[in-house]
Formats: sequence, C-alpha cells, structure tokens
Amino acid sequence: MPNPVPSLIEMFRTMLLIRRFEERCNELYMQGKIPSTLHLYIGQEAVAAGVCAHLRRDDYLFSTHRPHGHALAKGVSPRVIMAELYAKRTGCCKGKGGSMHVGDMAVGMFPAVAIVGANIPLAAGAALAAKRLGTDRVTACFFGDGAANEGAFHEGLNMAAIWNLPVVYICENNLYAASTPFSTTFKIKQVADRAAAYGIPGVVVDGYDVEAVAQVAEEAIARARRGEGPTLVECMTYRLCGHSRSDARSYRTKEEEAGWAARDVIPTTAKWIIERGLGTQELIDSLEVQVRAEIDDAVKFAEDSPYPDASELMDDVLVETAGEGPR
Amino acid sequence: MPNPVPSLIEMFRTMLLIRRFEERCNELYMQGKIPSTLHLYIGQEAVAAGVCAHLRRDDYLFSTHRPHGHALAKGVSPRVIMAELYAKRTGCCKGKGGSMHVGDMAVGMFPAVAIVGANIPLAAGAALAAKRLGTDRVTACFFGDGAANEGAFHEGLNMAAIWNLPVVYICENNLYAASTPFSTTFKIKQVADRAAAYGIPGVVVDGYDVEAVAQVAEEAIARARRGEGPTLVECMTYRLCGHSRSDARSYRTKEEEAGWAARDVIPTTAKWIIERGLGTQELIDSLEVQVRAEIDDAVKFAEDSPYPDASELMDDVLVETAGEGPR
Amino acid sequence: MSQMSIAQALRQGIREEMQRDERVFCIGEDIGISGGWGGAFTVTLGLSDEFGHERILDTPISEIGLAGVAIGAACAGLRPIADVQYGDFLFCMMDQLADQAAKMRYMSGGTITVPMVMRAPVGSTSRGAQHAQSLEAFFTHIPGLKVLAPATAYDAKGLLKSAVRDDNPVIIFEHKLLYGSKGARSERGALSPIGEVPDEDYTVPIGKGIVRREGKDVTIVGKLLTLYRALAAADELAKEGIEAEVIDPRTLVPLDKELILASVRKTGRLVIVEEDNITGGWAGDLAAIAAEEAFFWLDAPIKRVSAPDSPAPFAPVLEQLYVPSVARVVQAVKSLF
Amino acid sequence: MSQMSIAQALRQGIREEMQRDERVFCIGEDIGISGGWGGAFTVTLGLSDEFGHERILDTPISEIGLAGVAIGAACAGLRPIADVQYGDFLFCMMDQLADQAAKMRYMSGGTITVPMVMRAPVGSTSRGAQHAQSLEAFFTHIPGLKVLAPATAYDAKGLLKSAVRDDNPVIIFEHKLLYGSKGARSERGALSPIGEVPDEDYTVPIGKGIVRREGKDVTIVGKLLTLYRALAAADELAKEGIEAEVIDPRTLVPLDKELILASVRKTGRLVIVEEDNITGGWAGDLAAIAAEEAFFWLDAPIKRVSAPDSPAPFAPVLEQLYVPSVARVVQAVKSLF
Ligand SMILES: Cc1ncc(C[n+]2csc(CCOP(=O)(O)OP(=O)(O)O)c2C)c(N)n1
Ligand SMILES: Cc1ncc(C[n+]2csc(CCOP(=O)(O)OP(=O)(O)O)c2C)c(N)n1
Ligand SMILES: [Mg+2]
Ligand SMILES: [Mg+2]
Repeated sequence: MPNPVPSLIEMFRTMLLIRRFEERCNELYMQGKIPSTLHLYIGQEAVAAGVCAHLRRDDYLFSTHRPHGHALAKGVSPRVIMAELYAKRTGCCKGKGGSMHVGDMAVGMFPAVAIVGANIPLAAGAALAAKRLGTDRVTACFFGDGAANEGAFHEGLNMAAIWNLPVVYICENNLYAASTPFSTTFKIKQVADRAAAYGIPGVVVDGYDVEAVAQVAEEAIARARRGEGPTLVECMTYRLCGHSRSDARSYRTKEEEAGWAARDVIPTTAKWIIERGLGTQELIDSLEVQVRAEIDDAVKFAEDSPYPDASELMDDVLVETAGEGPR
Repeated sequence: MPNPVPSLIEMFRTMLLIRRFEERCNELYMQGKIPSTLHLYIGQEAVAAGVCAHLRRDDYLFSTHRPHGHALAKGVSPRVIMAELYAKRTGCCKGKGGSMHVGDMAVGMFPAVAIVGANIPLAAGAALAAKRLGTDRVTACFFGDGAANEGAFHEGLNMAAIWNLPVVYICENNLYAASTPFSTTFKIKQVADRAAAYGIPGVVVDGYDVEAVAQVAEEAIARARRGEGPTLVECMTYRLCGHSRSDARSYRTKEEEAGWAARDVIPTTAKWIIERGLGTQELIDSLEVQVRAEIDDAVKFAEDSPYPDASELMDDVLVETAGEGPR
Repeated sequence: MSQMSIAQALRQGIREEMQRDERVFCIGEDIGISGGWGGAFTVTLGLSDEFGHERILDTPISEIGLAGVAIGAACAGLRPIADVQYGDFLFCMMDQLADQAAKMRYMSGGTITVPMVMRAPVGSTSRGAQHAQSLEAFFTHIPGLKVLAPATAYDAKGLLKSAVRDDNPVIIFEHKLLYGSKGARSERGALSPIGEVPDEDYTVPIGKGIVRREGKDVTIVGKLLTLYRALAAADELAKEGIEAEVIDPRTLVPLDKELILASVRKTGRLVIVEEDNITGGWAGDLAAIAAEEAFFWLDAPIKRVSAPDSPAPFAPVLEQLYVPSVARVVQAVKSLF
Repeated sequence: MSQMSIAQALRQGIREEMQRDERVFCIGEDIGISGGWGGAFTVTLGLSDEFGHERILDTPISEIGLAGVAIGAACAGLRPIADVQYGDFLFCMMDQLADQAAKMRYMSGGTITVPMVMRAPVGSTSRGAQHAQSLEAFFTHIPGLKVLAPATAYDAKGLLKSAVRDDNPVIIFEHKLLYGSKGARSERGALSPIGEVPDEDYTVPIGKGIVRREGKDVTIVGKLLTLYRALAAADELAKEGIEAEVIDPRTLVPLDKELILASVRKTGRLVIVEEDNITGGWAGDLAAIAAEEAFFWLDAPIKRVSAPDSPAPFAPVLEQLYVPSVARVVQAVKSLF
C-alpha cells in the first residue's frame, strides 16, 4: 500500500492551497476575525508538500507553532483548521487549542506543539509505539532551525537513533529563529551536520524545490519504514512573511528578501509545470479557482459555526475512565 | 604567570592522594562514619591530576556527583572535604552539601553539581563572566559519558562555542553511566565526535596515561586562555570501583575489570617514574607516607570537628543584602 | 495474602499489569540492565529477565527525552510506566510533564489521551538538596494530571494498577524511606513498612482517601512518610487524652476532599503534616480548602507541620530538624487545645 | 516625574542599572537583535544600540543554556538580567532555577552568591495553554529564590532595580496585559496602566506590600492583572455599601505577611484573587497563613477567586470565564456577608 508517486501538479496544488489559506488567514487576522497571533507558512510550502506527498494517511505528523501548512499537506480539512483559528467549537481542537495547536488524529496529525523543540522526543515516542505495535507507520516531525538548539532536540534525536525508530526529522531551516539569524546561534554550516553526533544520516536539500524535497523525503521515509532508523533532513527555506502577527521584518535586509522572493515557490513551481508541459496556464488558473473555493468554504464554515459554550470550559481536562480502562 | 610544567612526580602525588583518600572514604563509609552515599573516583585519578596540573589556582572548576578527585586535584584541602563528608560544620559546605556538592571557591572550585549535565551551561556562564571581567581565567568542566546525553550538554556546549568562551569541557568516559554501558546509549564511537556539532575541536585521549591527559589539557587550556574558545576533551577511563555505595558491579564482566585493573594508573605511573629514572621506589614509598599522613590529619580534623548547630538550619538560604548591594 | 514491602508490591503490580496488557512497558534509567539494580530503589529488579529489554527499556540519561518518549508512546497506543531515579529530576523534564502530558488532551479538544504513569521517589535521605525534594505541590498544581501518594504496600500496588489502567497521565510519588528496598539499595533510617497484599488482582480506586485511625478531637492529615509521623503522634496524644483522627489522602488529585472535610467538621481541628517546604506546599492548599469549606466548624487555627523554607540540608543532625518529627506534630496538636 | 507604561518603566530601570554598574547585562532570546522587537514585549527595545550586543546578549533557543549561563555568570561576578519570552518556558529551565540557582548558596554553606534576575511574562492572552500560565505558585515554593510581581510602572522600575542590586536570585513576574507595549507588540484587551515614575533614582524595597485602597469590611488581595480586577470590584462593592480594602503584595517572597494579616484582623474577611489555577495556587498559601495566624479575627470563610483547574483555553469566550472577572470577585465578597 505505498502511495502512488505524487505528481508535481498534486504537490503544487497542496502548496497553492497552503499559500492562499495563509494569505486569507492574514487578511482575516487583520480584520480582527481571528484572535491571538498567527505564525504563517508563506514561502515554506514546498517543504510540507514535498514531505507529506510521501506520507500515508495513517503515518504520524508532529508540528510546531507554525503548523497550518503541515496540517493542510497532511490532509486536515481547511474547515476545521479555519474554525479553530476562529475559536469555534467546530474547530479541530474545539476552540481550545488555537493556531499553535491545530492537528487531527483522524489523519495522523498530533496537536501541534508550541514549545520549540518539545515535539522532537514526542515524535520518537510515537515512532516507538508504531514499531512496538507491529505497524509500519512512519512518524514525520517538523521543526525549525531554532529548535535544533534545544536540549529536547539532542535527547530526542539520540533516542530515536539508538533505538532505530521509524521517524523522519525535518528541520526547516528558514535562516531565522524569530528575529535571530541562524549564523549567530550556530557555529556550523548546516543543522544536518549534527546528524553525525547521533550516528544517523543527515541530508541537506533545497527547500524551494518541491521535487528535491519529495525525493529526499521519499528515501528517508522508506528507510524508516524498512526499520532502518531515523534521518535528519534539513530543508533550506525562507519565510516570505513575518515571524508572527505584524512583524516589520527589519532584522532582514530587503536584498535578502528579494533574493528569495525571486525564487518564490508558487510561481516557480507553476512555471516548471508549464515549461515541462505537465500542464497549462489554464490548469494553474483552475487550481487557483479550486483552492479559493475550498478556502471560501472553510471561512464560511468557520463563520457559521458557534462558539464553544461556557459549559465546555472544564471538558477534556481529564478523561473519565471508569473501572478497567480500555483494553 | 603560567604554571611551571608539572612533573610526573607531582601529578603522581596528586593521583596517589586521591586514591588513598577515596579508599579511606570507603572504609569510613563502611564503618558508618560517613552518612549518605559516595561516588568514588578510584581508577580515574589520572584525569583530574592531568587536567588540573595545568589549571591555575584562580581558574574555575565545575564538577559532578563524583567530585572528590577533582577537588583534591584543584587544591581543596582534604580536611574540609573530609569534614564535609562527616557532615561537620567545618566542612567545605558547612555540612550542608555533602559528598555530591564539595567545592571551595577559594581555589576556584564551584560546589559540585549532582544533577547530571547541569554543570555544563553553568560552566559556560562562569567562563562568560571571566571573559567579560577582563581576566584570563579558564573554566574547566568535568562530566561523565552519561552526561553527554543530557539536553544541558547540547545547549551549554553550543553557547560556549558560538561565544568562543574560555572553557574546557572534559568528558570522563568511564564506559558506564551508573549501570548503563556506553554502547547502549550512543550510536557513535566517541563522545568527542559530538564536538563537530558545535564547530569546536574534539580530542580523545587515554585517560589512563596522565602525561597524555596533561598534554591534551595543556593545549585545550592554552587555547581557551588565548581566547580561541572551548574544546571538548574526552578521556577514556574506567572506575575501578562501584558507581556508588556497595555496588556489586555485576553489570560488568570480570574480564573487562581485570583488563583495566592491569593498567591501574597508580602502579603504572609509579612504574614509569622508576623506569625512567625520575624517582626511586623509596620516593614512591615516601609519597605514600606523606599522603597517608595528610589523610590521617584530615580524618582527625573531621572527627574532632563539631556538627552544625540546630540554629544553622536556616542560615544561607538567602543572602542578607541591605540597601544597594555590593558594588 | 502475602507480606511484602512497598518495593515488592510495586514490582508485583508492574509485573501483573505487564502480563495483563502487552501494551504496558517500563521506561527509565538503569531500570533493566542485566546485573544492575532494577532502578534506584529495586522496584523493577528482575523484570527485564522476565519481559526482555524491549519492555523494560533502559534510556540514556535524558530526562526530557524519556518523558517525551513515554508521552508520545502513550498518545500512540502504548501504556508506559516511566520512572525517574530521584523525584528532583522531574525538574529536568518539567516542560514535558506540565506543558505536554498535562495539556495535550485539553488543547486537542479531547481527541488525544495520554495514558502514562510516571513514578517518582521523594523525600530527604541525607544526600543534599538535589536528591531530597518533595514534589507533590508542583504537580498537584498542574491541571490535567492525576497525582498519587501511596504509603502502604497494599495501596502502592493497588494504586499503581489503577494508574496503569487510567487513561490520564498519572504521577505516583513514592517515599524513599518507605520502599523497604533490600540489600545494597536499602536506606539507613528507613521505616520500610511491610504490609499485607492480596494474591488476587485488586485495585485501589484513584480519588479515595482513608481514615487510618479514628478520633474525635483533632484531624491529622499525613501522607507518605509523614503519615507514620502522624500515627506515632496520635499514639502519643492518646496517652494525654487527645483522640486524633489520622487521614491518609492516598490520592492528591483528585482529592477525597469530602472525607477530610467530614472529619474536620467532626473534630473541629486540623493539623496537616508534610515533609515539603511550608510555603507553597500541598498542606497550604488543603488548609485553604478547609478554611473555605469547613470554616464554621473550626474551633482552632489550622496548623501546618512542614519542613521549613530551606533547601534540604545534608547533615543528618540538620535533616532531623528539617523533616517534621513526631514531637513537632504532637506539639502542634497540643497548641490547638 | 514622567508618565510611562510598565514596559517603558522596566526599560528605563534596566538602562539605569546598566549605566550604574558595568557588571549588569541582559541575556535572552530575541532581546537585542538589530531590527528586532526588544524581547517578546519590547522591554529591551533599543538597548543593544546603546550598550552593544555583548551586554544585550541574544541567545539561541536554549532555555536550559540561557538560565545556566546566567546563573554561572552571576556566581562568577556578573549581574545578569535574564528573560524568557513567555513564563511557560520557565519549565524548560526549571532544573537550573530550582535546583541550581535556588540551592547553590545553601549547598555551598553560604560561599556562593547568585545575584541574578529572571524576568517572566505571565497571564492568559488567547494563545492556548502553552503560552498562558501564571507561574507564581511554582516559584514561591522554592526556597532560595525571591519572587516579585509588580503591577504598576512605579513598582516595576523600582522593584527591578532592587532585584538587580539584590545578591539573591530573583524572579520577576510581569503580566502581559499590563505592559502597555506599543505598536506591533501591543496586546488586544490590554489594560496597560500608565503610571508616574520619578526621574531620579529610586528603588521599591523587596518584601513590602501596599494598601491600594482602604476599607473596613473585607480585605481583597490581588496581584498583577487581578489587582485591577480587585480594585474594580471594590468600586462596585462601594456602591452597595461594602468598603473593601485592596492589598497589592508586590513581593511574594519574602511576603509582607504582617500588612495582609493586619488588614484581615481589621476587616475579618479575606478574598484572594488570582489568575492561576485554584488548586495549589499562591492564593491557597495565603489562605493557609490567614487560617493559621488570623483565625480568631475571621468572621467568614476565606475565599479564593482563581482560574479553575483546567489548562488555559484558547477561545476568548472561554478565556473570559477562565480569568477571574470583576463580577466573580464581587460575588465572592458578597457571599461573605
Ligand atoms: C521553548 C520555547 N522557547 C521559545 C519560544 C518562543 N518562540 C516561538 S517561535 C520561536 C522561533 C522558532 O524558530 P524556529 O525553530 O527556527 O522556527 P520558525 O519560527 O523559524 O519556523 C521562538 C523563539 C517557544 N515557543 N518555545
Ligand atoms: C539529571 C540526572 N539524572 C539522573 C541522575 C542519577 N545519576 C547519578 S550519577 C548517574 C550516572 C552518571 O553517569 P556519567 O555521567 O557517565 O558519570 P559517572 O557516574 O560515570 O562518573 C546517574 C544516572 C542524576 N543525578 N541527575
Ligand atoms: Mg527558523
Ligand atoms: Mg560514566
């Protein structure tokens, strides 16, 4: 039951969905319809799309404070994500989690973890369970360059390594941890160089090339599925937006931003599709129409949904287990 | 004001002092004179002696749950260590710390840290202070192979690396973390291989050869003192005793133990001294007499000292600072 | 019925749960090494021979990692019994317990369960301040966790089994001086109560306290080691004509509040004995509950007999003053009459 | 005198202390990046231009490391002002604060001092359970730390300066909705009290609370955001003829117990308002103190108005129920008459 080889068009569609979804979120946030804060995934779409192209629905995914892209790529419905952002009871966390905790176990996505790095050992644990329970499920764990300086990264990767767990660690190196440049907090060139410290393979890939990402992910996922242990995949990428709500991004140069914007994954990938004759501009346009419709539907769903009821405040703090517990 | 080159005889004397001190501790513990538990340094003496031979009195030292050897090598008086083990008010921690927290700031030794790995970022902090305050003090931080799997190791080494701090990290790889063999918790050959993850030099040295240790330490300390940043030194060593009080050591083979015992640093180093004509058996014997006298004196001091008074229980929880604080 | 120590009772409870349910496994440092000690206090001794190293899983010294792996595995279908050598090291994994295990279910809108157990030895045993703490107050303050504190062999086994079968994250605090660990791992000065433990399967329900001694003049609440101090004090007090009711809460979250309040309403006096530092301790929380809910029945101030606000001292002469003594309990009770 | 927000007052306090003493420096994540935000709530904005990146030291995302470095540096002669972006992340460095900073002096027999400051924003602001917690109860329970909770600009600056000059490790809790941070970092629903701050050097002594409103019928203790809820409630209550005395403890450790007890002895009623979860909260500890030391003056049960025992919900409609409201305070007070 391996996935069929994902086509560039399918991956592009995922990327486009993420991009338009994030853009809409931003608008809605500016309009005050979404409370709190948002960490948007704009610019990094090729990573989520490329990696998730090779994940099965029953594979696990762990995400971060910047989870919308991962969620959409893993197949979480835009409706329940948007409803969650709106703090509605129909959201994927019933309005209790918010942007930083979206997830949906129905498609294998754990509620996202907003403590930087903390998802790394959790992912090792899920992978351990998948292995012990005799499944061939793989766990994919996304995190940023900044997370690679957390103790949790070190402890989690080492445990995954020594127990040969079926997990793929994907570091999205977007060159910044909030406002802090990569170069000031690492004295090494690549995060992937740290794989050697745990005796596992480390791979660097251009995160602005969805096919390259997909290829590296395919190998790492297959390796994990074969029981050969974890891989640390570092995707070089860039967010074309701010770190969180209303970030003027003055800690980056206009030139640097322009350089990456010139390679923006959405137009670039569209161009590849057309240039290689895989599809026409009409196809791209129709995909635009499709994803916009999907997002419109999600927004409508969110807007029409009710807020949680006061009575729900204390729900789901603990499970009520009577007697023996499940077997 | 660099230290004069330490002679093998001086280092041997330090090793011998540690060995006999630890043996005496063990006896006293068995007699019930020392409460609590003890982590003895028997077998690892060459590491402390070799490293500390190149430390100045005003250099800092951070230690672990197994600190007696480091303390003696750094120049903490056997009296105040022994009195501390006896839980006397004349102990280096006034009886409040015990075996796992010995230290003496008068000779630059911080109270030892018994949370495995936690001393590693603390040492980076002391090194930062030494640098900022314009001194050329170096900080030496000892820890075990087990500690290298703590998040604190990762975070501390990285910070020392990116800020080029004057600190030397000495990992005493004695092949076990308590009962757990190195090979089951590392998928790599050497702890020193992790230095590359932080962009700093990593060196492996035979911890049963005090001259080799001293030479590597000299370079690492000089490098730190020159402002060129941290080094991770891994000393391959072995404790010839149990992990802590009454450990039957059944998790190790008799063959393995015998192999290391055959290389025991005390007789081996004594032999080198004699073989190379640096000293005679009489010299060795006289050193034995000297260190035993020193230890007898320490025990007498400890035995003659009073216990803390009830009124001391609440002393030193907080400093009393009136007004402005020190300037 | 068999006579056994708490360490033995826990071991038997773990063994039975592992036999009952394939998904149960142990994870911790030095818990299953062949030739090792079976954890810091012998609780898992021998279990790796029986269940193999996959199910008695020794970890690196990586508390964040071991907690994270246990939690992640629990979310994904296993039922881990994790442990930490000394409760103090829970601070090293505090984020995983407080921010992940405890909140995952709520944040996910109830779509995740975290059926994990974390066992943690507490109490002062002359090892200095980093190996001595009582951690109960920290964890009772984290919604989303259940917190247990068994003081007898019967309760230890019965509560452990309930914890393993519970779908919530459960922390079990065990007192080092009560284990009755044998041989090289025994503790000087240990109390080591030996107790009757049924041979057949049984559980002790989470959330039920127990009256250990009946009395009408004052309610004394003690847990873990201080339960025994409270009982000894009650003996002393009886000689002087004061009949103390001694309650062992056994579970701290959820707390059997009604049992305690009913007793306080009967006796009109409440003394809480705890090994932890007084400021911010669990005793304060219980006092606050009584001050709100049993106020009109109280005849005297509520007294806390706790450790003072200092780190734990190493010196046994100071430690004796630090850990609440029987004499201090007696004195506190008498001050209310 | 100048009018300023708490964020401005803290910034000015830090600047003045850094000018006064070369050894003072700031350490944290995203605090000094040129073009950045000056920390999560703008407190250190612009300071790296003035003092350079060596003294406004940006760290990797490494909480254990940043705490450890701050503590080690403090022991070796510097005076760090560390910060954490959200108080919740203190759990990631809990061992360094609880086991190292707090205990180092005691364990060393008084030979080490740890003159460090850790600033931590607390409070719920619709970001979900991992960015919302109130951490006061955890840290007041750790002997060896001082714990501050300023609620006005005057106190924020004055207590910060005292903290920097204190030779002990000091944790300062600041409430996100009180900063008054400007521009992109401002918070919806923020209260942002602007206050008078002297132009000349001054300090607010650690360990002194303050009566914010006098009254004779009931004592209400509130801190940080809930101080303002308490004051608003007192206004409401006054309309109904109940004169509440409102006390702001300002320092939680050491606590100005006598100020609060004197008020309780005067009014005979105590209500404690706190944003934290009720079980194990700081409010419980204060209730316990009053139940022991002001018992004979109490005319009514002690009431705690706290958050319920759940993680903080994201949805603003639920958050409003979670954080104690003015109405809940009013109702609690009225229930005592
Ligand atoms: C333990 C912890 N420390 C700090 C933060 C605050 N924070 C949120 S996102 C972020 C930057 C993360 O950088 P990176 O891991 O590179 O991910 P990116 O935002 O670039 O996707 C920081 C510091 C946090 N959420 N958790
Ligand atoms: C954080 C923490 N986890 C666990 C322990 C318990 N413990 C004390 S010593 C030890 C083994 C340490 O191994 P290593 O670092 O190799 O040092 P060694 O004992 O071999 O000198 C362990 C697990 C501890 N003290 N601190
Ligand atoms: Mg990043
Ligand atoms: Mg070792």
